[in-house]
Amino acid sequence: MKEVITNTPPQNWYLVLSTLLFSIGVMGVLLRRNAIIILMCIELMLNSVNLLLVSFSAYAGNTDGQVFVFFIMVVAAAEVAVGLALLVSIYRNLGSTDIDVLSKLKG
Amino acid sequence: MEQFIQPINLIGPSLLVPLLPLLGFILLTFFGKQLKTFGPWIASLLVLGSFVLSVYIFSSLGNENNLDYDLFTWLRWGDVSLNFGILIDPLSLIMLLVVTGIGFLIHLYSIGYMHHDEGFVRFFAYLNLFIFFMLLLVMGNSYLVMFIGWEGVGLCSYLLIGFWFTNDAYNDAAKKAFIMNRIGDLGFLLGMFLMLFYLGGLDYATVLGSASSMEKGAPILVAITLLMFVGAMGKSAQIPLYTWLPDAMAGPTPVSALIHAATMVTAGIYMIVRSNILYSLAPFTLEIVMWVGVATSLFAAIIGIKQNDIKKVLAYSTVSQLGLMFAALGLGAYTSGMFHVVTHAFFKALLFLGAGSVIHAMGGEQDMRRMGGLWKYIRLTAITFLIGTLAISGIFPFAGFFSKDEILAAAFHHKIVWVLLSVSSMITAFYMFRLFFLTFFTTFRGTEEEKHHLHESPWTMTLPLAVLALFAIGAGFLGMPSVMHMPHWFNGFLAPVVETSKTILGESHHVDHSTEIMLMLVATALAISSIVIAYVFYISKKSIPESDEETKGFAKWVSNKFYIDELYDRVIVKPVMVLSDIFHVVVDKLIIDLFVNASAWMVGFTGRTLRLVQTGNTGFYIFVMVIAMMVLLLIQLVQ
Amino acid sequence: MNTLIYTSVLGFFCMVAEILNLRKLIVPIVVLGLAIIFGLNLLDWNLNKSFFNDMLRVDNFSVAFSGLAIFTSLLVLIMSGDYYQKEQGYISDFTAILVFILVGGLMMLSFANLTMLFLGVETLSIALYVMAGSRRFDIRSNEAGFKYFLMGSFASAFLLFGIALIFGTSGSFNIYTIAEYTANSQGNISPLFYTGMVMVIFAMLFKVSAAPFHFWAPDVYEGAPALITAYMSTLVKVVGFAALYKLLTVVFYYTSVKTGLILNFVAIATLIVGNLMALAQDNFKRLLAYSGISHAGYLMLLMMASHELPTGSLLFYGLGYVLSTLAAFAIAIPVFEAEGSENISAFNGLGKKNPILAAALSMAMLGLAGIPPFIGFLGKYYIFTESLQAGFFYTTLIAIICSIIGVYYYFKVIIAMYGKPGNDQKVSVSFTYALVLGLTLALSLYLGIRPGAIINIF
Amino acid sequence: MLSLLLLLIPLTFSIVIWFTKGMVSRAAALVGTIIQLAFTAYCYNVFLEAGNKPFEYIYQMAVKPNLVFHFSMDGISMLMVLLTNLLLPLIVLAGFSRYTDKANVFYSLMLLMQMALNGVFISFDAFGYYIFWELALIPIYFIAFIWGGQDRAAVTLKFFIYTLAGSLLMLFGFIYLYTYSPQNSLDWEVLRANPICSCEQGWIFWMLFAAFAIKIPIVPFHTWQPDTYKTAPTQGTMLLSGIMLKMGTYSLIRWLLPIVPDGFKEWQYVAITLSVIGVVYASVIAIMQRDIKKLLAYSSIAHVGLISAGVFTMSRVGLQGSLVQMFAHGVNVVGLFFCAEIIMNRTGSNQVEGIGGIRKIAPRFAGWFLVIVLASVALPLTNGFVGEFMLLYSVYGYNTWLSVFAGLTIILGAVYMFRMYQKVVLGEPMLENMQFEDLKWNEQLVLGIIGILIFALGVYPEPIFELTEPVLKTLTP
Repeated sequence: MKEVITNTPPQNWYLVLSTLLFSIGVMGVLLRRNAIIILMCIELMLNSVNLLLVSFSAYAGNTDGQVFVFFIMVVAAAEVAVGLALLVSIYRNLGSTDIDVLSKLKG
Repeated sequence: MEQFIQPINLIGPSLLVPLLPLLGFILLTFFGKQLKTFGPWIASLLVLGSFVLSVYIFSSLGNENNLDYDLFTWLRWGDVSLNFGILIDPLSLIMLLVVTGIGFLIHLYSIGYMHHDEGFVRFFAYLNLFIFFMLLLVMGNSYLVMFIGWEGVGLCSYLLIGFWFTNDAYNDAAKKAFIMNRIGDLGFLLGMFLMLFYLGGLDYATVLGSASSMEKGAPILVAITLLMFVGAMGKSAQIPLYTWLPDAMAGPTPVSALIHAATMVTAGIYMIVRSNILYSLAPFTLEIVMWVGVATSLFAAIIGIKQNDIKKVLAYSTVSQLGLMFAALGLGAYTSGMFHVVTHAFFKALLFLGAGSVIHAMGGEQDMRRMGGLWKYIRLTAITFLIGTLAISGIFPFAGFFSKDEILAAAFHHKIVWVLLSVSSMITAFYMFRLFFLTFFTTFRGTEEEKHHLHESPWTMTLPLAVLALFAIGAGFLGMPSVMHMPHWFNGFLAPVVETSKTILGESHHVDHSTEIMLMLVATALAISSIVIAYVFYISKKSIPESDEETKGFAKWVSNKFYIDELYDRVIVKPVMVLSDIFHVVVDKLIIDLFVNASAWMVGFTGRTLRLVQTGNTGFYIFVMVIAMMVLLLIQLVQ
Repeated sequence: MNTLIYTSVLGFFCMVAEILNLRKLIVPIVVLGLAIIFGLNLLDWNLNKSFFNDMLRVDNFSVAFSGLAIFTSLLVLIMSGDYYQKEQGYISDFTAILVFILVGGLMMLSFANLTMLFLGVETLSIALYVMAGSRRFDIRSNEAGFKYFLMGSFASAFLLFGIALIFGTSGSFNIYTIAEYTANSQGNISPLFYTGMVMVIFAMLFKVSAAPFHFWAPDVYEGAPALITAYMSTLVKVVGFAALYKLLTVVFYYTSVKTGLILNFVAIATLIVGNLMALAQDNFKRLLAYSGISHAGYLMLLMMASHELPTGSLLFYGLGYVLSTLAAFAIAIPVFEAEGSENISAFNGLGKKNPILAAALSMAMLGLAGIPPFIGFLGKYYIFTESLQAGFFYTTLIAIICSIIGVYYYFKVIIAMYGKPGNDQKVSVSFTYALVLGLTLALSLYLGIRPGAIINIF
Repeated sequence: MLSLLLLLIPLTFSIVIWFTKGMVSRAAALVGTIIQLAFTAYCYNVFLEAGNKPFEYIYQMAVKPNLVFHFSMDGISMLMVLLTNLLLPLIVLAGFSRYTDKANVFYSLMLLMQMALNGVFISFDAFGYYIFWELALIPIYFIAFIWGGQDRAAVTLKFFIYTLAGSLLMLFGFIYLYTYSPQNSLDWEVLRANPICSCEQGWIFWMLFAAFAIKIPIVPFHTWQPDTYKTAPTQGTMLLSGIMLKMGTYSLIRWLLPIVPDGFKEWQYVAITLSVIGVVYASVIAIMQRDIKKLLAYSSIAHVGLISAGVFTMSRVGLQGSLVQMFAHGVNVVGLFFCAEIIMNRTGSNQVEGIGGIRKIAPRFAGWFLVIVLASVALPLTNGFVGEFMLLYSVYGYNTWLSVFAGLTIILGAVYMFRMYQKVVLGEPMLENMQFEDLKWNEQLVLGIIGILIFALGVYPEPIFELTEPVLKTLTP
C-alpha cells in the first residue's frame, strides 16, 4: 500500500484540478443564460468540491471527508429536484428557460 | 458715606404713596363696569391721598433726613443680590410732590375733559398706573427700581398715546414712542451692567459711594454716564431720539400735560440729578450732555415756529425746554435744572391743559389756523393760558423767569452756550406768543358750527387751570436769585443731594450781582422783543400761517421738521424691514434650509441611483457577488 | 437534540396528516406541538451535552437561539392557518415545509460539525426555495423561487468549497477541533484555510443578505408569498446570524484578525445599501427587505465585535427584529388582502378606518426604526455599545447616521396611514393575526422596559 | 418612589383616556393633569423639607451593558417638573374651547408626553434620560402630524428626523462616554466625577450639543421650527414651545456643562456667538412675519437663544437667569400661542395683516393678550424681565460687544411684538362681519393663571432662586 501512495501525484494537483473545475463551474454560471446549463454548472461546482474532499480525505487518511461527499451528493440531488421543478413551473408560465427573462422583480 | 437716619414710622405712609394709585388701577381695571360713574373720582381721590401723604412725609422728613430701606430681595445670584427698596430724600420728595400734585390736578381735569369718552374709566386706570410707575421711578433706592418705573411709564405712555386704539395713526405714534424709549432703555440697561460690574451694585448708596472714590474722568465712569444718558435721551426726547414726543400728542390732552410735559419726560433729568456724582466725575459726559441739550433746545424751538397744531407747538416747546434743562445739567447746575423741571411742570401742564380746554371748546379742532378770537368766549382759559405763556417766555415775575434766568446765569461763563440758549428762549417767547395770539386774538376763523359750540369748560377743568396758574406765578419764588437778597429755598433744600458734586466740580463760576441783573434785563428784553415781533406779525398784520402746500424753501423744511422722521424711516426702519425679508427668504429659506434639504435630497438621490444596480438580472447579481467575493479574498490577503 | 428530533417528527406528522384526513387540525396541532417543543427546548438550559459523535452540541447558545427560532416559527404558523385558507388542499405540505425550515434552522444553531452546518443550511434553503416559488401560477413567485434557488445553490457551492479547504488544512469537520488547530498553529496557518474561511463566511453573509451579497433578498421578498417573506426575513436572518456568530466565535475565534476588515467592509456596505435603497421603495415587502438588509448591517456590527462575545445583544436584537417585523407583517398581510395591493399606498387612510391597527403598525415601525421605548431601540443601543466598546468608532458613527436615514422610510408608512386619504373599506383582521400582533407588540414593549430577562441570560 | 409616581400618574391617565370618548377624554385629561399638578405641589413641599432622598429611585434594567434608570430630584429638576406639570393643565384647558377630532387619542398622547417630559427632567442617568428624551418626541410628532394643518406630513417628518438626528448623535456621545467611564456607568454623578480626557471632550461636546441645539433650537439648526409650530395644532405648539424646547436648555445645564466641562469651555465662544446671532437674527426675521404663529415661533427662537447664551457664559448669573427665563418663557409662550389660537379660531385668519379691531369687540381678551405681550418684551415686574436682565448681564460679563448685540433684542422684541399686537388687535376691524366672542370661562381661567404667574414671578422670583441656588453652587466655580 505504501508504494502506491508514493506513486500518486502530489495533493496540490488535486487541489488545482478541483479549483479549476470549480472555476469552470463559476464561469459557466456567470456566462451562460440557459437555466438548465447553469444548473449543470452548479452541479459541476459541487462535484469539484467532492473531488477535493475525497482527495483531502485520502491524503489525510481521514474518512470524514468521504462521508461528507455522500451528504453532498444527496443534497445536490434534492437541490436539483427542486430546481428543476421550479424551472418547469417557470417554463410553463413564461415559455422560456432563459434566466434573463426573470427580471420582473427589480429596483 | 453720610449716615442715613431711618424714621421708621414713615415707612408705612411712604409705601402707601405708590400703592394707592396701583390700587386705583386694579380697581378700575377689574371693576370698570361697576364703577362707571365713581371710578374716575375714586382714582382722583387716591392720587389726592398720595399727594396728602407726600406732603405729610415732606413735612416730617425735611431735607435733613433720608428714608432708605429695602423691602425685599428681588434678584440674586451668587453673592450678588439686588433689592427692591425705597429711598426718600429731598430730590425724590420734590418729585413726589410734583407728580402727585400735578397728577391729582390733571386727574381732576380729566374728569371733565374725558367725560364723554367711552373709555372714560379705562383712561383713569391708565393714569393711575402711570402715577404708580412714576412714583416708583422717583422713589426707588436703586437704578434697578428706577428702571422698573422707567419702563413702566413708557408702557403707560404707550397705552395713553394709543388710547384711541381704533385710529391706526395713533397706534403708530404709541408704538414709535415705546420703541424709541426702548432704544434709550438699552443704554440704561447697559449702563446698569457696567455699574453692577465695576461699581459693585445698583443701589444709589453703593454706586455713588464707590464712584466717589474713583478718580475724575475715569473711562468707566464716562462709559456709564454716557450709556445712562442714552437712556435719558430716549425718555426725555433729546436729539436724536426726540421724534416720538411730538407724535405722542396723539394721546388725549391731559396725557400730554401729565406725561409728555410735566412728569415722565423729566425722568431723564431726574436720573442725571440723582446720579450727579457720577456725572460730575465724568466731565466729558457733562460736555456731551450740555451740547445735546443746547442743540435740542435750539432745534426744537426752530421747528416750533412753523407748527400749526396747537399741541405740536407745545410739544416742540417741551422738547426745547427739556434741552434747556439738559444744558443746565451739562453745565453742572443740577439744582437749576431741577428747579426748571419744577417750574416747567407747572406752566407746561397749565399750557397743555389750557390747550385742552381750547380744544374742548373747539369741539376737537387743534389747528390754530382755524381758531382765533377765543379770548371773549373762554375768558378763564385765556387768562390762565396767558399766565402760562408769560411764564414760559421768562417774563418777571412768573415762574419761568427765575428758573430760566438761573440756567442762563450758569451758562454765562460759556459764552457760546449762553448765546445759543438766549436765542432759543427768544424763539420760545416768539412762538409761544404766536400761538397765544393766533388762538385767542383777532377774529374767529372756524366754522359757524364750531363758533356756536364754543363754551367755557366745567369747573373740574377750570379749577386745575386756576391752581396751576397760581403756581406758574408763584413757584418761581421758591428760588429767588441771590441778587434779591432772599433765601434760595430750592437750592437749600436740594443741597444735600448735590453736596458731593459741588466739591468735585469746584466752586462754580459765580456771577456777581451786577452781571446777574444785566443778564436778567437782557433776557427780559429779548423775550419782550419777541413778543413784540409776534404781536406785529399776528395781531397788527393779522397774518395767519399759510396752508401746507404754500410753504416753500427753508420754511417748508422747518414745517416738515427737517424731514427727520423721513430720514429715520429711510435709514433705519426700511433697511431693517428689508433685512428682515432678506433674512427670512434668502438666508433662512434659501441658504440654511437648503443645506438641510440638500443633504436629505442627496441621500435620497444616492438611494435612487443605487436602485439602478438592482437590475433584476440574476446573472448580473451573481457576477457582482463573485467580484465582491474576490474583493473579500483580497482584503483577507492584504491583512 | 430532543428539540431537533421532535421538530422533525412534527414535520413528518404534517405530511402524514394529509393521509389521516386531519387537514383542519394540522395548524392547531403544529402550533401546540411547537409550543411544547419550545418548552422542552428550554429544559435543555445548562445541559451542555454533545450528541451523535459530537455532530451536535447543545449548549446555552443553541438553546437560546433555538428558542427564538421556534418562537418565530410558532408565530408564523399561527398565521398560516388563515393565510392558506384558500389553499386548504396544500395545507399539510406547506406546514410540513415550514416546520422543516425550522428543522434546518435548528441544525444551524446546534451544529458542532461543519457537516451539520451544511445540512442545516441546505435543509433550510431547499425548503425555502420551494416555499418562495409556492404560488405556482404567479410568475413573480416563480421568479422569486428560482432566483433564490440559483443564487442560493451557487452560494452553497462556495460554502462547500470553503468547508473542503478548511477540512483539508485542519483535518477535521469538528468545529472545536478546528478551533484547537487554529489556536495551536498561530502564525502558521495555511493560506488555504483563510481562503476557505472567507468562502464559508461569504456563504453565511449571503444567507443573512449582507451587502454586497444581498441582491437576492429584495427580489425574493417581493415575489414570495407574504407569509413566506415574513418567515424568511425573520427566521432565516436570525438563524443565519447565529450560525455566523457561532462560526466567528468558535471556529474563527483565533483568526479574528483576518476577519475583522472583511466584516467591517461588509458592515458598512450593508448599512449604506440597506438604508439608502429603502428610501425610494414603494412596495412594502420590498421596503421590509431593505429594512432587513439594514438590520443585517447593524447585526454586522456585532459580528465585528464578536471577539467580545456579545451573545446577549445578538439574541436581544434578533428577538427585537423578529417581533417588530412579524408585527408589521401581521398587519400588512390582511391589509394587502383587503386592498389587493402590496404597495405602501395600501395603507392609505388606515389611521381613519382602523385606528387600532394603525397604531399597532406605527408601533411596529417605531420599533424597527429603533425608537424608545420599544425593544428595537434597546437592541440598537446594545449594538452601538458593543461595537464602540470593541473600538469600531467610525463604523458605529456610520451606523448611527444610517439609523437616522432609516427613520425616513419607516415613517413613510406612518404618513401613508395618517396623512393620506384612502377608501372607507375597513380591514378585518382575523383572530390569529390579532393574536400574533398582540403577542409581538406586548413582548416588544415589555422587553423594551425589562430587557434583563433576555440580555443577561448568558 | 415619589419620582416613580410622577411618571405613573400621567401614564395611567394616558392609558385610561385612550378608552374614553370625546368630552369625557377632555375632562379626564384635565383631571389627570390637575392630580399630577397637586402631586407635584406635594413633591415640591417634600423636596423643600427633605431634599432628594424621597425621590431617589434606581432600577437596574440590565447588567451588561449596564442599563440603569436613576430617578432623583434637585432644584433644577424640580423647577422643570413644576413648569411641566403646571403648564399641562393649562394646555388641556386651552382645548376646551374647540372640538378635537379623536380626542381620546389626542389627550392620551398628551399625557404620555407629560410622562416623558417628567422623565427627562428627573432622570439622573444618561440612559434613562435618553429614553425619555426620545419618548417625548413620539407623542408630539403624532399630535403635530395627525392634527396638523398645511403640509403636515412633510413638515412634521422634517421635524422628527431633524431632532432625531441630533438625538442619535447625542446617543453616540453618551455611549462613547459609557465605554470609557470607569465603572461602565452613565450615572450623572459618576460621569461628573470622572470626566473623560479633555482631548476628547471637544467632539463629545459637539455630539451632545447637536441634539440640544436642534431641540432648542439655536440658529442655524432652527429651520424645522417655524414650520412645525405653524402646522402643529396649537396645543401641540404649546407643548413644543412651552416645555419641549426647555428640554434642550435644561440639558445644557444638566448634562453638557457638568459632563464635558472642558469641551464646554473650549467651544464656549462658538456656542455663545451662535446663540447671540440667533437672538438678533430671529428677532429681525420676526419683524416682517406675516403669519402669527410663525412670528411667535421666531420670537421664541430669539428668546431661547438668549437663554442658551446665558448658559454658555458658564457664570452663576447666566445659569440662574436661564433657569428663571426658562420658566418664564414657558409660561409666556404658552400664553402667546393660546392667544394666537383664540384669534385664529374666531377670525379664521392666521395672518398678521388684515384682522384688526379685536380690542374693540373683545376688550378682555385684548387686555390679557397685552399682558402676555408685555411679559414677552420683558417689561419690568413681569417674569420676562427678571430672566432677561440676568441673561443679558451674564452675556455682558462674557463680552461687552456681544451683550450690546444681544441687547438689541429688547428693542427688536418690542418692534415685532407691538407691530403684531397693533395689526391684529388694535385698529378698526378689517374683516367683514367679524364676530369675536370675548373670553369663555376656560380661556379666562387659563389667561388669568398665566397673568398671575407673570406678575408673581416678575415681582417675587425668590422661590426660583431658593430652589435652584444650591445646585448652581455646585455647577459653577
